[in-house]
Amino acid sequence: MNALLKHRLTWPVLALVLLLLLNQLFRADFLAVRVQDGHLFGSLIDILRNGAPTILIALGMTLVIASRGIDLSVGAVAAISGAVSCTYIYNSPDPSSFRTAAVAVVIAVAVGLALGLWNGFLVSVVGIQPIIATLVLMTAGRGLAQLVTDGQIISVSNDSYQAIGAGFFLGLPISILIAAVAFGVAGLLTRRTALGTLIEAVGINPVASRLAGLNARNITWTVYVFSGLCAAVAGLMISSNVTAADANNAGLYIEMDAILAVVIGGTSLAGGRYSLVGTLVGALIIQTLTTTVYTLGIPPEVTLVFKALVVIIVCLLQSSKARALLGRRRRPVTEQSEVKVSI
Amino acid sequence: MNALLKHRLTWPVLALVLLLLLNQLFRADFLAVRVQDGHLFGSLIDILRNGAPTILIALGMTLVIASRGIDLSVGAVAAISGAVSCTYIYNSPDPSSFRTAAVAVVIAVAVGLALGLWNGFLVSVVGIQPIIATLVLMTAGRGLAQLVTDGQIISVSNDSYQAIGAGFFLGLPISILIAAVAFGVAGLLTRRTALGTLIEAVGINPVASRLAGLNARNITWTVYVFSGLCAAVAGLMISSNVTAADANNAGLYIEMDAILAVVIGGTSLAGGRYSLVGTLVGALIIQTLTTTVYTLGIPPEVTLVFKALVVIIVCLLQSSKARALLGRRRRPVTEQSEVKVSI
Amino acid sequence: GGGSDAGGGSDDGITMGFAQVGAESGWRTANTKSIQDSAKAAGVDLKFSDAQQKQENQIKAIRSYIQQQVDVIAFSPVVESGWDTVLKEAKDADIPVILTDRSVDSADTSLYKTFLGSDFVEEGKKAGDWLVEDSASTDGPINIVELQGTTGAAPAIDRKEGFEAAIAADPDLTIVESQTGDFTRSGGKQVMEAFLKNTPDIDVVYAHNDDMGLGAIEAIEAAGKVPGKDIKIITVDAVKDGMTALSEGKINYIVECNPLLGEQLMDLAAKVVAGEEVPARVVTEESAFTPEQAKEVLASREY
Amino acid sequence: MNEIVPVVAMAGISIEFPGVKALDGVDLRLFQGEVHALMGENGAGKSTLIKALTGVYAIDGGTITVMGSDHRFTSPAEAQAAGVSTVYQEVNLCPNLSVEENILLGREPRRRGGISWKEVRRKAREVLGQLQLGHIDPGSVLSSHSIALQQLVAIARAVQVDARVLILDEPTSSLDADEVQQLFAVIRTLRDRGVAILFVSHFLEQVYEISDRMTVLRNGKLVGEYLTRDLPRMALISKMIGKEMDALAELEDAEGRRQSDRTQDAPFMQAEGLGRKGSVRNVTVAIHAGEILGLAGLLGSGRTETARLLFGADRSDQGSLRIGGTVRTLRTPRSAIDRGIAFSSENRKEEGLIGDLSVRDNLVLAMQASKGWLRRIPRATQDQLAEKFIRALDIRPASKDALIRNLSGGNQQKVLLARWLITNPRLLILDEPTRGIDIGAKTQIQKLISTLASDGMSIIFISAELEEVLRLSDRIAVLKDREMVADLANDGVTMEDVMTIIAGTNA
Ligand SMILES: Nc1ncnc2c1ncn2[C@@H]1O[C@H](COP(=O)(O)OP(=O)(O)OP(=O)(O)O)[C@@H](O)[C@H]1O
Ligand SMILES: Nc1ncnc2c1ncn2[C@@H]1O[C@H](COP(=O)(O)OP(=O)(O)OP(=O)(O)O)[C@@H](O)[C@H]1O
Ligand SMILES: [Mg+2]
Ligand SMILES: [Mg+2]
Repeated sequence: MNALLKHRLTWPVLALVLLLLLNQLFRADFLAVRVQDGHLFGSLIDILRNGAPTILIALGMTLVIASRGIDLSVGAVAAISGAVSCTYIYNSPDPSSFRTAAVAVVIAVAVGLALGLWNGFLVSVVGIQPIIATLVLMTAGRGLAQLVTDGQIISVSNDSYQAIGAGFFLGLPISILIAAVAFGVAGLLTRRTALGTLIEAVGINPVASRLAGLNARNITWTVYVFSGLCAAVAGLMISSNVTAADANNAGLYIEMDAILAVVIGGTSLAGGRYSLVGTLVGALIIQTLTTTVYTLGIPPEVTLVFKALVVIIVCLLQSSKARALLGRRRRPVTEQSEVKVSI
Repeated sequence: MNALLKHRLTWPVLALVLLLLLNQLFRADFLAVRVQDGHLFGSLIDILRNGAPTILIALGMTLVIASRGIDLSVGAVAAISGAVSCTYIYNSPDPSSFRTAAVAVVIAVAVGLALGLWNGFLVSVVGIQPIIATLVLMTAGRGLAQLVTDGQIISVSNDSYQAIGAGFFLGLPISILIAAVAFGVAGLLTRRTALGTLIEAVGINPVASRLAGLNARNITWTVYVFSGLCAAVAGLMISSNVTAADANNAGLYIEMDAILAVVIGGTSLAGGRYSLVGTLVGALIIQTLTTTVYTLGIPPEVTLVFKALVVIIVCLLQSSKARALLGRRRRPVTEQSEVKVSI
Repeated sequence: GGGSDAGGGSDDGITMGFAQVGAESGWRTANTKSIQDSAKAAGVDLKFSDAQQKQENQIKAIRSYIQQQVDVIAFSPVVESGWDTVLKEAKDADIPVILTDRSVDSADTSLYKTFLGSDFVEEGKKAGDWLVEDSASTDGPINIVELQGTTGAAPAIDRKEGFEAAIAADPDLTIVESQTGDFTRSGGKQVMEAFLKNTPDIDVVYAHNDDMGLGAIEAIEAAGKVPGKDIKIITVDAVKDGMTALSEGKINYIVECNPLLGEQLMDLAAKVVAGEEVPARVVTEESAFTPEQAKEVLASREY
Repeated sequence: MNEIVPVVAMAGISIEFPGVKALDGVDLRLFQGEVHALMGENGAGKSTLIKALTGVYAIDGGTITVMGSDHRFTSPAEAQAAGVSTVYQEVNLCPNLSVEENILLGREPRRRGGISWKEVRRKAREVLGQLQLGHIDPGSVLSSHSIALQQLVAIARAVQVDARVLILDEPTSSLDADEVQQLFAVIRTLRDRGVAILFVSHFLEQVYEISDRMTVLRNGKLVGEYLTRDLPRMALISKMIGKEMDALAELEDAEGRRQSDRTQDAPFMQAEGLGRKGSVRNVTVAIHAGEILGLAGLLGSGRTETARLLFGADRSDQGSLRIGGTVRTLRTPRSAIDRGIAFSSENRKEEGLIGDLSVRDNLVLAMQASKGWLRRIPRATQDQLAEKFIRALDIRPASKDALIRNLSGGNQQKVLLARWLITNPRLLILDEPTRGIDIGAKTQIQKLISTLASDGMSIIFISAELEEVLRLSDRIAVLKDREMVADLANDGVTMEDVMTIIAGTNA
């Protein structure tokens, strides 16, 4: 029991469950999932499908944060990726073929990787502070996306493309399947290889890692590239879900959601230890929160306040837990600082 | 010369000068300042007046960042402060009297302090990570502001109130005078007393500071309260400048501008050493940048990209400087880490 | 489709799900209020939600309406495109959809019953036409500066287009500068300040909404010029503050963009639910105001 | 052993930092199968020379030859790849990672692409075993261990690879006798395997015990290279400090301090069964004014944790604490400081230094903190204090404005000591105050402590060097397994006595 209380995931999971029950309370069939024209249908499915982009981006964000960085540009990257792919499809000779969609996806992913490289370059080689380095792309990115779509909203109709964000496979939303795969891959990559440990090492003590002979630079670089990749795929989901690219609004504020997800998941922004599963739970909490607002019919004026309250409660639970733990561990000062030290 | 190159302020100042010259190049009378109905008039004055809120907020942000924190809520706080004061004036019996304006200001400032206390509480007492703690108010704050104005744009006509943001004293914009005073006070407070050093100490090594008997908690708390105060006053300027409170748009994205200003000014987001003057220069660069866009008539679509480019160039200059220094100083490990360690 | 009427659709009155864009401006708030009031008046059970400018949220809201099996769904799309999927879902659940204020660019118009709202291009055109007519008497070039709305936003694009089309009629009229003021007062003021320094002889300001116009007025006054005289000002929206300025002669012409489409909406809703035919496009009754007209209507202005 | 070609030969190495010429034409030769001691005062340039070799710092002049070929490492990674394995002076590990992860960081054993955590665990166990550290759990988080243990882990990491050159910068600074012996055992086996070992320490007896050859530095200059057996201690000392000085004699008269018994007058601080869950238990001591209480115990026995309890750095949850007769609970260091208690931590890097602040700021920090931020200590006073203590403790470089992180380990330690001396507390708790400090300075500091005590300051003295404790203290509290087992007046207590107590209690 005590061990359970101590576990970093207990509180987030609890919060998620409570949120779902709350919804169930207001709408008896909330948790119900029925099959409708061949695929699963219901609020839970919606939560998963709409949550997929956030989950994906939060995944990339987790590694970035573990390395003591942060990536504010994810929203913009998502927008660009959507813009690029849709514009390509829009202008291609046969805008509805599978091939076109495939090429569009490849291009978008490539762009995402490139942008990730750029971020990583600024941070690890040039040595600009992550929040600034990525802030640059965060602002410029929207501009770029607008240039691509030249200020218009590009809508496409291509079933294969639409499938990415709105399609189903074996009854499950394809988007969530993609996210799941990404998670699996990331999990393996970081745990089966040493990457995870190395990232943590760099995040905790860059000096030590360098003295230990690690190539901090490449590790840092890698995480930003990965984050860019995740953002690009998320961008595909978002645009394909609405079969259109909106340079201004696609993935707006998603970076904040992702960061929140990571933190709610119990990863410290000071870098170091991280938990992918935690992030997953965090992202789901945030998505469920949005849905809750609509199920409960919370008046628009107080929506933001409501959301903020929930977030703060989760954080409080966690940190009070942290404080409780202080009692048991050895070097409280450090502990405490860990909570404080960090932006 | 060499010493000059090494000085942390050289590059920012240079960048500022270049920007101004660029404008001058496009508009011969850009730097000209003439007297018009009793006060100074010209682009430079505009830059100062429109820059005042950013300067003020960046000032508060500098101390927060020096203590290893960050305050994302400043924009929301500014909006709330404006909303509160304007709503008060709007509903007061004689909405145009000096007394009303004075009371409104007092209320707004009080609110700002309260919100600062709240942030400080979350960070220093509860121990929530600053970026999250303030993110909460950042989102909820807009909601609160909307509740105050109930979604309307509250316009007021009160000369004394309007003076704050749009008025002139001895030919100079009152807003910039306020900002100047704030800077003076902050400078004195931090340098003539030990506050500055203590903030830096907490920012550099919280654990050691605590063991040395510093009351890290109170110090952290103080900086957030101060930041809240600055944001509130900035909010007054913004709303009074347009004699209206706009819950949605007042101070939107100003937190990012402020953070940029601080960093451009040469303060590390990792906390520790800070430079108020640097921040001032940084804020002016950012404001001038906006003006430049108008003077050069850069089309809105590419504005963001243009701004981002300039910012990145400034950062590059600074960090390449840092790298150049490495050559002389040869403390790669720590240096590098210093650049990297920081979110 | 929705078999049992479990959700909200009660037999006595209509249940309407309305997904609002947000509460980003006074105009929008008035729009919301009008819809809520007329719903009450018409005895419509209104389920209201606010998407905070995010299409994703709006789609969620609509989906939840579909699940609650309301009788009719109305919404002002945050953006033009990307609605096919959700609209299709609504159609499958045979719930009629009414678009208000902003349109969607979906190819398949059968996805919604009708679009009730202003025609932004038309608004821009009205503004342009007035200027052409007003400056017919004076000859010699006329310098116009334009305060655009948020870059990429539909109203901004259309009002620009309509205006430019209209002033093409008179070669003397040229837009010398055009920047975005993000639909906000401080935006309008700051941009106008810069314009005043860049171009000494500005004759006309065309602002995509009242707020930016009001900001511009302050900038003009600060520059020691008289708004409405030295520099003519044309805006779109006609919110109360704007109308006041207009009545004071600080603004010369305001094209109305009427948010009070509540009543029209409820009529249409009643019709569609009853299965009657409705025109695919219903333009909100909108006029435009000169200072004189402003003085008359000002008192009776609701927003 | 064959001396034909040195494994590493550094010649005419020069490194200059802004202001200081850290190294000036220094030579160093390492031969395989030999333990080479690098000797010098604090700030002599030992660590810098090591960092120059391992590619942390680029050198301004000179040549480095590795295995015969002219070679210059541009990064620690390269040095490692070339078989040069190093333990730097400051423990540089990742506190949040587990012990095993730290030991094998960057060279995790792989199997079929992925790494095998079983293998990681096995290797970690193996090397910990070599250092007689079988008892610590390789999976435990590093930060849960004391600084001394962390240092041993760092050593384990270094010896885990079969390197051709092993560099140990003050590895023994916070180890006590047993650990030192275990370390030496390992060093000997490696040496016999033909590894070239560079060893830095300020403990002469250790140097004489383990080293075959030594290089002496003074103020960044080379004094000379000698065979250990040809160089008597006194000669070595005078070569290091550059003047004839009878350090041992000084040690003698430090020892000759009166055995005062102050137990009759009321104690300044009195702990009754003080303890903390998961940490130390049943600490019962009384400290009188002008008394020096030594804490004796083996590594991990709980000395540091006891100190932290008495200072309020950790909160006690058992027993009671009386200060000046009245019962107090110390919630924060601050509340302890307000009652005239000071604590200089053993972990100078994480719990002492404010790296980016100047020596001056670091010196006055504690005093400033207790004055409060409003009452800033005037610059003039700050400078006086700084100059005074820079002189008193012979801190080098003698500049108030140098950033403390640029000082050498020993000099940093001196500054931190001064930080507390300035506040002139009633009870001064010193945890490993002489860690990494050279003999000259050490005798100074020991004298200083005695004088302070005679002037009526109470002192709790913790040191891994038991002799030091015995020599200085009036009374000695013995800890074992994080529990206090004895409290004896120091009338000629010998190391054997203490050891028997420690051994005895587990019967
Ligand atoms: N990064 C640096 N910047 C400036 N000066 C430095 C730097 N590193 C070392 N120094 C100076 O170089 C000199 C030698 O330092 P070093 O650490 O090598 O001494 P050391 O022999 O290791 O002393 P100790 O025995 O105390 O560890 C010192 O005067 C120190 O102040
Ligand atoms: N939470 C914990 N988990 C595991 N071990 C712990 C914990 N807290 C304390 N310890 C152990 O308790 C021991 C006592 O620590 P302390 O630093 O007080 O020992 P010490 O007597 O000072 O020895 P040293 O010479 O290493 O300083 C440490 O070795 C540490 O490993
Ligand atoms: Mg050293
Ligand atoms: Mg200890």
